[in-house]
Amino acid sequence: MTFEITVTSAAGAAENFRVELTRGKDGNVTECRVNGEALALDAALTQPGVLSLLIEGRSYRVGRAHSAEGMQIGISGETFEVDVRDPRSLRARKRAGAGTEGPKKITAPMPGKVVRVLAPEGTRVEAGQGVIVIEAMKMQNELKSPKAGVVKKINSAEGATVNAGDALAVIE
Amino acid sequence: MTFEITVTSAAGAAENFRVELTRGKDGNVTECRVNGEALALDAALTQPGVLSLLIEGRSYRVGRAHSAEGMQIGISGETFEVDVRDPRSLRARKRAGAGTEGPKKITAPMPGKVVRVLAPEGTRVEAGQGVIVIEAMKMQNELKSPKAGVVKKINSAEGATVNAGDALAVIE
Amino acid sequence: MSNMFKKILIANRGEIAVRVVRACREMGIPSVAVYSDVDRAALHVQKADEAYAIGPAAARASYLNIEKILAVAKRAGADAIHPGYGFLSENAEFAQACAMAGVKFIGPTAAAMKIMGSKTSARHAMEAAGVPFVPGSSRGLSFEEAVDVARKVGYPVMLKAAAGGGGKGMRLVHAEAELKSAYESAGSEASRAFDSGEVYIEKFIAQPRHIEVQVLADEHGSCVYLGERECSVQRRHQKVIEESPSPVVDEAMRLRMGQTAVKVAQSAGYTNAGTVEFLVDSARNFFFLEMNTRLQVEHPVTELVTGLDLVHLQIQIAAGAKLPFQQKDVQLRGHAIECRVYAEDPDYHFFPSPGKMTALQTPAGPGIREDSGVYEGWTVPLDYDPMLSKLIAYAPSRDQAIARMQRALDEYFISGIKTNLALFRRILSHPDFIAGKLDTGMLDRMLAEKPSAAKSGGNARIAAIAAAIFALNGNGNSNGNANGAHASSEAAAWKLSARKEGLRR
Amino acid sequence: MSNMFKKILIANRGEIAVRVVRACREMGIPSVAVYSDVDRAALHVQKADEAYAIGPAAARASYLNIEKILAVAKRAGADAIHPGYGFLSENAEFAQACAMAGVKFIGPTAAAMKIMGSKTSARHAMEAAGVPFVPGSSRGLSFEEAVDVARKVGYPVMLKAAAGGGGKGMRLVHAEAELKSAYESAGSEASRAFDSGEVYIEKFIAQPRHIEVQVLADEHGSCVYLGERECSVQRRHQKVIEESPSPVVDEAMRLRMGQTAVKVAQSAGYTNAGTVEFLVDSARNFFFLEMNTRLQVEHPVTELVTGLDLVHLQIQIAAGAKLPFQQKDVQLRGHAIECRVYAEDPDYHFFPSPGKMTALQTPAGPGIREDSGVYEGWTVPLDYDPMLSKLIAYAPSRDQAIARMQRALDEYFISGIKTNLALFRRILSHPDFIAGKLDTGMLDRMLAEKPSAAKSGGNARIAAIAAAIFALNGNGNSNGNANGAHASSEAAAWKLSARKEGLRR
Repeated sequence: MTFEITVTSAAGAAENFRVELTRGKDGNVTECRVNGEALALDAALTQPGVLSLLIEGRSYRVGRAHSAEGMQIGISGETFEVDVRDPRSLRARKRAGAGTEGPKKITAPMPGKVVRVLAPEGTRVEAGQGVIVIEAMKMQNELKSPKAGVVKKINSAEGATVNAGDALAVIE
Repeated sequence: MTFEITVTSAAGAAENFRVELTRGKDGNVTECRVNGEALALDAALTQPGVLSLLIEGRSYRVGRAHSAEGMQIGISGETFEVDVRDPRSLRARKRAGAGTEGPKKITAPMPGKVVRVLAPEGTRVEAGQGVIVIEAMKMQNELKSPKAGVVKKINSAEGATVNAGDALAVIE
Repeated sequence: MSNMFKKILIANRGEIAVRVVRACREMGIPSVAVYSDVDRAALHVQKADEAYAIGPAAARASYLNIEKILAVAKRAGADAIHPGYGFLSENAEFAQACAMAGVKFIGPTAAAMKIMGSKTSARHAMEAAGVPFVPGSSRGLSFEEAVDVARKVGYPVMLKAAAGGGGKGMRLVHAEAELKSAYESAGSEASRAFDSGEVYIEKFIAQPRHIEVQVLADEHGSCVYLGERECSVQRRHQKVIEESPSPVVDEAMRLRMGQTAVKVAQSAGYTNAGTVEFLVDSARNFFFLEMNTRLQVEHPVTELVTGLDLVHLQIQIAAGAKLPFQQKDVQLRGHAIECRVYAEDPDYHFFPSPGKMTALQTPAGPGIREDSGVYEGWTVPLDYDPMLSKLIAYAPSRDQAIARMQRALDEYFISGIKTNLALFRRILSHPDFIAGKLDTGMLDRMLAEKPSAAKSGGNARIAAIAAAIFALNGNGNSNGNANGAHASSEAAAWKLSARKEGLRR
Repeated sequence: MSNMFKKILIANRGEIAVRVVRACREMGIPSVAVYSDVDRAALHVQKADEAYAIGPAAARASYLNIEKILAVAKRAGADAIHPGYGFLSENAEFAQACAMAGVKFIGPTAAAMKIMGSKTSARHAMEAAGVPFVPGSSRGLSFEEAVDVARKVGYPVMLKAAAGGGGKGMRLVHAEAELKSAYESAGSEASRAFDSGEVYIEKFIAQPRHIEVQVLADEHGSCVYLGERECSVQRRHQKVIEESPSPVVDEAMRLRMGQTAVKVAQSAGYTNAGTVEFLVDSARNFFFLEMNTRLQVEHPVTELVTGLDLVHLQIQIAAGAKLPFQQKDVQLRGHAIECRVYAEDPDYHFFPSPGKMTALQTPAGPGIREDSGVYEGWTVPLDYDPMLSKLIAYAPSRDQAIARMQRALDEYFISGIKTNLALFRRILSHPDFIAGKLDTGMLDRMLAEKPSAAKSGGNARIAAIAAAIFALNGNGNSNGNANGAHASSEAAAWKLSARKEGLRR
């Protein structure tokens, strides 16, 4: 099976890889190619979500987690966001449109409490202007508008508890 | 629900308890009685198999495991074997007959390799006489006959790998 | 000890509550935890001998609720309270209420806390004892006075809240034109934070180090200092990494700072553990900053280099014992570094990241100590400070301690929430940190630099391979086929193996 | 260091392989693990930078296979090999083969190992240097000679294998009538175990202590001793608990033992880390027993009281560095105790207990070090020594170290396999252990006593309640409803709460 994989480092650098894994009759992987290059690979799942990889003799202990943003892979202290696509599937790239066209959501980057709505519905805002302030762990964080426009909708009242990923406002 | 529970310490001391837990409509336990005595109880499963108990204000972190012998409960370094019976069920006490009547099995107390059969089939043995030697982790262990009798059957050949709980021999 | 406490209540949560519970256990003293509604399953509740609920998540209703905490102490029969740090630890009113309730507060007296609690009143006591201060005013100032003092000491100057701490109510002023608006905003911020708008002025020290001295005083007049801690690696005035000894302090400077710290403590009749903070300029002059009247977060680095246990000693001192050693018996050996592991995202404005820790693998082995308040499966609540754990490395030399900490960070894995683990790797490999060139602005400057992306090169490819393998095998969440003791060579749910030789077939 | 190794292969497994990998990482040297078929998922494979398979489970085919290990070293480009302890660590032939292959053996020379490997040849070298020996013969004896020597030193006497160790080929003989059968059985046991049936005789010391001295010698003629370790708590001649310092050794005795140990090492041209073992009688006379030409299992207690890292030093010395300190720089501080955590059942004849560790919670916090070779979910193979981990406690005093170790044992939880954790709790609370009244027969006597059942009283009831709750809730195995960051107050899958007040309704 072939996977198209985008790996993004914590610093934001994204890199694309094409990984081909071929299974033999016994279900074991008999071939591993990365961007066309064949590699000696030995993998063992040692704990739930923890993989021991031996690649060309080098040993890696790899942890895997899921969050609202997708799958993360941790390797000796570094964490990468990974986006795995099976090119044969019809599912489009999950990446959300990145431009400033159309309505844009402001989502909560963490669980917390809404402590202040800076720009109520109907307010005209600039890109980067604060819209909502949420608080968690004794820290207040201002969520900013991703584009210039009008606050179309505020989904949360002051004092409300929100979860990571909740859409708090829509800017149009 | 009422449970009859036998708790055996590592040192071999067994004690019986009758624990009554009554659930309310919401599924929560509303009443806990041990041997008839009502106790203030607060329980939370903090990790798979790990329970935090607050009983009359005292805090206990309790671990639970299963093995061939049944359920084990660990509390601050002590481990107990527990045998839980629901008295309404028809299932008899699981305790195996303890006397010396009838055929008796010799079971492997641990995984290992059979290194020597001391008493082949047909041998007459005394109680406590060695029948089979198994080895694990660089240690040889002689398994002894539980009763005087004749070796009726040897289920493992020298060199065979055995698992904990496997019946290796029958003495009749 | 004959009059040792019968039971100690810990009026705190998180790693420090666990730390104190462990000390109690080691001393044979039963411990009592208190917990808010969101902390029922917290580690400190599980580790203590007893635990009692004290109300809703909001700290004001639980961990800051003096009445409830004293009621639990009475109910449980605790005759002493350890306040940890934060929460009520520097609240003189609480110390007073404990005394009134006949419960020993493990810390200084309310009177000593009050003297140190107000920066200006502390200054009066210290100046008389000859403690060096940053030039400036020794009390709250009117705006007109502020203008005069600032001219006298020379710009740039710092405005500071007299009742403050933690950076609140602080303003750097470069020129007189900026003074008025800074004075007003500092005053109003101070009012909001500390119920007192008093501000004072100090000469601004460019690129200072923050170095503090641990002191320990018994109730019989003995006071010792236990070396210093370098705490210059800060973000928003919050310490991020601490170490002992400081790379810049030699024997002679340690002696002078230590003796000054003891003088500070004694001038306020201080007892129990406390910390005297100094600003140190580039010429290694040190100036008294403030005294923290509690156990510090970073106390483990002092424990590792002195070989002492500060919490044991706090409890012994509070129980009336004399210090079991003298200044000359204190030997410093080796080097210790602490990293404060927070649930926050260093790649996204350091936003807090509460939530469930779905996986947790902690480092161990030679020279590694971890003081943690969390466990795998614990849901870090959003109601409190984001500190999860303190990771401390000890080694014979500073270089070795840095290398050891890097090794430990490599072993550390947390998933489900974001943490600042990657930040430490970056700091510890920064040339200025390695050279010991530290000041309180160092971290902000480093964060403004572009991180070197070179390091990731190799591991991104490995991450891609791992992701493909996880995708191929469903999710790899269950470690299925291991049947107890049976499958000695089949610990893993599955194994894959692709050899190049295979390709040649 | 300019000529530091480029890569180090670790010819071992388990905790010691992990220990050495960590040291390599801290020193910036890539590490190479080797593994047998059953160890593919072992911790040392996961922690190392590289890992290569070396064959089937049987040690003879893998971890003892000199040819395969040297082939891996060559293939991986390793220029040094750390042997750990056990396996090939005291095999002079292996040290020789490394030298021939141009790979540095991190340990003494083959020549020094050979001198120490035979007890009788070691004795010749030592006697010349004035090292004290237990009265007896200094070489293998015929039966007739044995009769003479036994008469001369007086019964009881010990028969020992000249090439032996670990108790094999040893016999205690109380009277001449027993000598012949003991001589024959010791000889044949020695033949089987060591390929040499040579036995010698020593005066039997009643209730001796086993105390050993750590030495460290560089390749430039410097040799230091690093205090002693008390290893008297033994079962079947295997150490169970070790500590440093010894409760019975004072400064003067430490100086005499240390100087003797250095003399022993120097008489054999010894280099790198080694341990000189002594028997100590009740009058505190010490007698040379043997020298172990490797890193000991129990080296961490020395590291904690000296503040040094022995593995770093081993590697530096092997790379040609001079010792970075002198004898006068060695400071001992505090007290350290080590427990060897084994997969064995202390309640059932200490039967080994390999299998899958279904749960593992390890202790941490102040003064606790854990050197582990396992992890949760790992299946402990049945093919090797049952040691899982070493738990080490450090504290300012022996009493505190004991209390701290008890605290750590309370925190330790392993399920799926049996371990000897409960045994340590029993030993550490035994009056003789607490009083420091130790000898090599102490543990056997303790095990013959009936354990006090009093302790279990309370916890059996709690176990019953917990069992009922687990039974009521199915199995409690899954911690189900926690949806990532959402359910901050619902970390647990379920909660129960029964209050007495409820009963009154």
